[in-house]
Amino acid sequence: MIREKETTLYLGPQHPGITGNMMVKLKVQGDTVVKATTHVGYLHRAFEKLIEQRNWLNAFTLLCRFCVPEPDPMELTYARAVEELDNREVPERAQYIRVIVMELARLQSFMLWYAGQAGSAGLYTLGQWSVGDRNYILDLFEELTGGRIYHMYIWPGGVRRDVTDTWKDKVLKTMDYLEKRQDDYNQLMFDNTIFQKRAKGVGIVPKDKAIEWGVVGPPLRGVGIKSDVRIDEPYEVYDKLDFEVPTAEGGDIWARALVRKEEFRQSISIIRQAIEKMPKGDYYNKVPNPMKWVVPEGQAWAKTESVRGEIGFYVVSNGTNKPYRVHAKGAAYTHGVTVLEKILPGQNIADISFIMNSLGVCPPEIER
Amino acid sequence: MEDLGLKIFGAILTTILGFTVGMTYGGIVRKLTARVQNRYGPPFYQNFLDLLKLQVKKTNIAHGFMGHMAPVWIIIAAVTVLLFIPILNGNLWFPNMSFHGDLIFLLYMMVFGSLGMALGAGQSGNPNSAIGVSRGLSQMVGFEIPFVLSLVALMIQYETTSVQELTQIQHETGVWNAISNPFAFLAALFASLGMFRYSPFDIVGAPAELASGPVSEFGGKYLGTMMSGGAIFAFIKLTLYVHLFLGGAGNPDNTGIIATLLGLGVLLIKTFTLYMVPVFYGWINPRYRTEQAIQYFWRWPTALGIIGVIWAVYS
Amino acid sequence: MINDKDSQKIVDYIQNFARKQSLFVMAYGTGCGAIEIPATMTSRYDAERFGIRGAATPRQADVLLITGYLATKTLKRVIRVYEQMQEPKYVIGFGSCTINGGMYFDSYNTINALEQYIPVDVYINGCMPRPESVISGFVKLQELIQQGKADNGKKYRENLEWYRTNQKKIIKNWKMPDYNW
Amino acid sequence: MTELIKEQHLLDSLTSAFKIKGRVIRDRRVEVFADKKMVSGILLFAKKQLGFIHLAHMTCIDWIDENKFELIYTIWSPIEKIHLFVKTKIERENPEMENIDSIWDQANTYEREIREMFGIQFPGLIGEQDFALEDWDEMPPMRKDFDTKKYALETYYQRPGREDAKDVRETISERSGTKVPDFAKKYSREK
Amino acid sequence: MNIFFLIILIFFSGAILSFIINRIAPKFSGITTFVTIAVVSFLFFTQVEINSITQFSLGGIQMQFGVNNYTYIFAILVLGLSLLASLFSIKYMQDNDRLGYFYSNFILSIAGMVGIIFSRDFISFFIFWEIMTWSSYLIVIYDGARSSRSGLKYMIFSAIGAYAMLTAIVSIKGSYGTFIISEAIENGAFNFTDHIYIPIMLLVGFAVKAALMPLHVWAPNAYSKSPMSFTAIFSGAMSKMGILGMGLVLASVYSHSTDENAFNVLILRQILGWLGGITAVMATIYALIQTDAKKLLAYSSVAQLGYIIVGLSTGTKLGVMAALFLAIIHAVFKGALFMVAGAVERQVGTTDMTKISGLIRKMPFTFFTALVSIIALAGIPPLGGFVGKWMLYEALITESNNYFLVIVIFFSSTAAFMYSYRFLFGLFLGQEEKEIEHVKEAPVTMIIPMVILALILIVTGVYPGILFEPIAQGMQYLGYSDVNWDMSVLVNVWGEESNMAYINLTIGVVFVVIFIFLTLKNLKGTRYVGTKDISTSGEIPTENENLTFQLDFFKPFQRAAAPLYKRSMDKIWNDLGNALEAIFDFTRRIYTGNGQTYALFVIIFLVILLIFKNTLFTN
Repeated sequence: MIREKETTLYLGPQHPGITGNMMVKLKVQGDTVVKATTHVGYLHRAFEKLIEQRNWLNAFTLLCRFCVPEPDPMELTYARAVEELDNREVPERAQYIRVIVMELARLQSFMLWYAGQAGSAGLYTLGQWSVGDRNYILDLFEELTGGRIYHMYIWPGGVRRDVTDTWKDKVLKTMDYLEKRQDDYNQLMFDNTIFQKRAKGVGIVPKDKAIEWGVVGPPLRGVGIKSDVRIDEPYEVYDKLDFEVPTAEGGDIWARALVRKEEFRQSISIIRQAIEKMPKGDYYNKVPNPMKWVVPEGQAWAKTESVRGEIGFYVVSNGTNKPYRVHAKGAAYTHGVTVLEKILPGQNIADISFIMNSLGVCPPEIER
Repeated sequence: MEDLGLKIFGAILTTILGFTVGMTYGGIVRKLTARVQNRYGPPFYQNFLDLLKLQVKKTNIAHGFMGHMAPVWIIIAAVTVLLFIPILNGNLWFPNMSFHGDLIFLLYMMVFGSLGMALGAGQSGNPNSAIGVSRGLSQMVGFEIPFVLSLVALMIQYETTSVQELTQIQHETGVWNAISNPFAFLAALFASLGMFRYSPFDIVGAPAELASGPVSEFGGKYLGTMMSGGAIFAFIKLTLYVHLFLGGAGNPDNTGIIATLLGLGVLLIKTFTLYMVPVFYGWINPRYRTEQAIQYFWRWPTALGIIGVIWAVYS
Repeated sequence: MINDKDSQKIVDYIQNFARKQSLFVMAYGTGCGAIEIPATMTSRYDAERFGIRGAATPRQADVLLITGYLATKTLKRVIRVYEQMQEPKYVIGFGSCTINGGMYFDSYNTINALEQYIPVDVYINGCMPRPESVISGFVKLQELIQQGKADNGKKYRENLEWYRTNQKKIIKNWKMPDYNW
Repeated sequence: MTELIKEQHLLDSLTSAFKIKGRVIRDRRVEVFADKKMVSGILLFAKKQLGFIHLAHMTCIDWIDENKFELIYTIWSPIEKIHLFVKTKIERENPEMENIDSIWDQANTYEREIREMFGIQFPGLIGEQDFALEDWDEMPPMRKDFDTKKYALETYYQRPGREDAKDVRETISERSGTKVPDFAKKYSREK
Repeated sequence: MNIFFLIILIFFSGAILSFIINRIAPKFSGITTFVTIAVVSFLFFTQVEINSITQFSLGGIQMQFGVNNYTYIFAILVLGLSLLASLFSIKYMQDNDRLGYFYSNFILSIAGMVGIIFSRDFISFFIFWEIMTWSSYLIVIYDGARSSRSGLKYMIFSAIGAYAMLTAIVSIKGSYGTFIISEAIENGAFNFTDHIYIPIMLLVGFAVKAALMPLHVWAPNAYSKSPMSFTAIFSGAMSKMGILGMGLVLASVYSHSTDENAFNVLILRQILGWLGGITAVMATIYALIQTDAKKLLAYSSVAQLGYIIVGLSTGTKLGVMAALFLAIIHAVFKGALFMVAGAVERQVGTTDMTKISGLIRKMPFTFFTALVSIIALAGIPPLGGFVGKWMLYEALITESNNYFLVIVIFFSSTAAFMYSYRFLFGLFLGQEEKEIEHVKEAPVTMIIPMVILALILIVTGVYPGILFEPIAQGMQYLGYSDVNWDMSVLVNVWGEESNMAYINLTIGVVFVVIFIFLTLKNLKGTRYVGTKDISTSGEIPTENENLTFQLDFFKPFQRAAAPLYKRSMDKIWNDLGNALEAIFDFTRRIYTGNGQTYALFVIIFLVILLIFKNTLFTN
């Protein structure tokens, strides 16, 4: 037995700085990381196995729990994969509602990101503000779906419940409020010299390696590559809405933060447009008896853009009332393992939690 | 010695005062922080409850002798320094011993607690503690430079190294040192940001990477005792600043009960106002990395301190 | 004169009052329930009103909040963390998954009843429990503490054998330091 | 279908370079079926020559009736904006597959997961032995013949009322002594 | 027989005896040394009269032996430390070879120091100085090839110092016609007006021993490479010989120069002060990046000597008193610390702080010594180190108006907390790993000297007056009148005081109260656990993982202070040395790295100078 020279630091699973229940084992020399290995599995619940035991619709209760900070893209992606297998059309109104729900989910996830990003740098005030304000979005969800966090709202063929005009008004009001609040957040975070000092040049994802490492979503846009499922492969009614996909140069925490800051604005704008353009009509395409619903044999791959990046579902049906195989790939799957292990060596240990928050590492998405 | 009893009484009174005020300030700051964060916040006496709870924990874990001693060292440093600074200028009720110890002594004595704490943290064997200590000591070298510069400026300006004397001089002339040597005051103020370990200088126990830093392995009565020491230290630093720069408190010519209470009121107002500076700064700033913090202290605050010394020489 | 029994009562009352009014919650998000903890701690619900605040390491914590399902891998860490906490220590099971496995009742990797492995003071049901229910769970725990009924650290120590048997049934590779306090 | 020129062109270039079958599923979706040994060649070709630089995902399906594992590599070209599925089937006994983490670093994670969940070996794979499971000595759990419910019932303590994993309504009515209403029976999970 | 000759004779015969005994029974070689030094100490403290002078002539040169109040301070220091170090050395050196070589040189170096203290003329001063240098050099290269390079460095710098000193001595003879020190001073050799180079040359000679920048380069290596029992003396006492000389010269310069505030005196004062300050800072920041405990202490010694020189350079009453007090206290705590390093080295096998940790439970007494000494070193109240630091600061602030030097010193002193902690943490705290399970506490004969030194530190903290008494008398000899001192009250010129009695009383009372409170409170519920029982985020570390933070301990500070680390004095000297090596290749034939050749060379040079002294320096 030869004792290692470098100190071993366990960042997680029980650690206030880790983004969820996972562990990054660090070998540090001084306060510089020499080697980092991600250990996951603390949240492994065997979702994919369990979904094989449920029928097509029961799967939704499990699906939304794939990733806690932002459950709705999971539902949507699965629903779209099943719709593709079953050749099921979605009414246009439902598509608009889905877009609104998606963007609301994105917004509330951004507010958690504000809290995490600022909190990991020691700016707790912003975290308290944004997580507190996040409740307003959760209220909207609650009114629409009945659930604060888990909604099980989007089903194959549409959504579960129609939106009302009062709800729409509330959404618009909330958007106005959030727009105002975001100025406050930005003032506290982006205008702060110390935050800039901490964020600039730290946690750099190299541009030439980014796609190969599997970087997606805001971190990829942060290195200056314009890549977004919403424009690459438009789904629902995103191609009918007018929005920008922001990019920034540098690939550091600062660039990623800038991208997210602008995306927050874009989400609000998308929601406003969607509410404005939403047509009247059905919100749901009735499925047969959910218990006996048989989906034709086949394989389908669907992906959507979540706040951390693209989420893909590979759904296989063998023509029975249960899915034969469902495989989910979230953005954190690569961000949390490969990318993190690649970019952490050489960083200061003070920046690790900062970097993880900036990459959007979400452990339940990795191990499922 | 006929005044021995009075001295002991005064010492106990001073300790109780420092402890109570320090704890209450901590509670008020928690409350205010909550209000800034749009929250209702805990009651102002929450810190006392926390302390009491820690003290009545049924099991306590120590990692050996130095771990056991660490809170002792902190309390020694806190109480000793407290007894050697004037609480109220020349008041009989607080017969401090500041005649028997001067600024250099206080400077060094304040380190005593940190070193004891560091040793206790070191013995626990937790790498987080050691890294926290490494950061703490490094940062200390940062903020001590402007602080000492400002003290040197005061000492040579008034040709005294005693806190008592400095207070007395301000009392007699009626001009606060903050006005007579503003540069030294500013340098000391910047240094105080580091001393209180609020953001942006709270990297020592940054939860995002070190759990709770040096105190990671302390709980129960040990953590409670450390908290008391920390509270007294907060009061000490504030009182020291007030007496050095903000004219002090208390009237040596009148030591009646009403005058004493009045002096205490002045002291509390001044210390609390001063306390709000690092607290305000902490609310709106994320934390510096260690080397950034050190470099911060070595730039403007040190420059101000040097100007302060030059000002003191030529004034 | 107050006799010993009465004074003991007063002392107990004061001690329990301090204990209940100052609950340091272990910052360990074991499952998806961790998402509601920030909401509970922030402006709308503000658990700090009740003296509830986070603690970074087990030495300083009073309450171990098991936020949801426990994978076997996590269970091992939870036991370790629980054993490192100092008495009196309390456990709150949060969410249906800790009570009966919730929707993961047939998963090969999650436990179904938390109190088989560590003693639980209060369960909060729901999936996911709202911040209000979390706070009401804490209030329930505070009541128990005030009555002196929450002393599961002692229970754990006394029934260590039983808990160990249960734990070792699940954690196959048992390489844990001894529990000695 | 005239719009699928891009996809058809891609399929042609692949089938001409390798002797493989494939088809265009719909727009942006092309799949090819390859032999186990050709997969890494195809992937490398697609990455270097055709611009498929992003490994979107990689998964495995257990076709227990055929006694085969199907491995699916999904790659994405940011320029063409097409998904290419490279599918291969391998034997279920002593499964072994080529390791592609030299082509994509991130494939390491997927392969570790598949190794653990399906028991497929990837020679030369570096990384931690465990991915998500710890001290797992049963059959790889994602295989179809692994019964998770049976395992859970055997291993974990089941709270009374939940041990049979019955519909909640039935259990409640059993306990309270009332009959299960017909409408409730209709929706019971147990068939 | 004259007591001075007797002492010198005992020393030389002891050296020979220990060399011979080693051939017969190596075990007794160390004991012989200890007995020799014990006998000398006994004789010295009972028989020697202060201010008695013995005159004799050798080869027509008038020589004087004697002890005055000033050198008496150093005599206490040298003999006391040597006695403890030789006791320590018995067990420490037990298992080594060539003990005869070591011990005879050990005694000779002490003989050299005692001789320097006795000498009242420049010739015997220089001869004993060289005896001290050679014998210490021979001990530095005791380890053979491993230390030959540091030995070479030491030798070269000593040679520079020796030549500078010799030039000054010969010039004094040439200009003032005497070798007797007191006569030379009275004749105005140090009045800093006509022959400025004489005191400067002497100061250079002394500065080499006192490791003043830029002549300090030899010190860290020589200190850390020689056996620790000798380094205790080497750093504790031998460097003080340089301080002795510097103190003498500076006091004479300040008191004998026509105008004390003459420009060149001021310049000398400033240059020396700043050199001392820079020495302190640079050595400190280099100390805190060391990973070897011995090297850390070696750099720390250089830094502490920097403080002493700053104190001497002020030339004020409080300053010189601080310097002399620090000199004694430094000898005590640095002696103790090097002994601690030695004890650890003997028991564990290494002093590399990246390899060992958690010795506190294994070596409690050693830890106690280390703790007390470190507190003294860091200058934290209430130990002796604080008294010295206090006087130094007060002297700089109140008397010498050298305000920015205060900051430099304070910076160094604050940074000293860092390496102090690094030393304690590196050796004694942190994880108790399996590798150190076999370690036991050092033998009693090693513990006793360490603990005695630690107790001295505690006592001098409470009653610094014990040391003030000899120091005040010594300062009167140097020409400072009305040196006030009090048993336990420190007073500066502005009248402010630090009352050690009050301070210690408060600290003691609070300590007792809190310690009892904390220990007794909930005694039943208090558990002591091992260092393996820590919160590692719920994970259980594997066997081979290292949980002690050892590498690059102060990396953030290093990064913040990067400009200071950029240009190392060592590097400059190395470059210079390499260039010289290339040019003067023939010197390498003379400087073979062999001590004897060097000795022969110096003697030849000395003889040549003495022969031609009349023709060279008649004016």
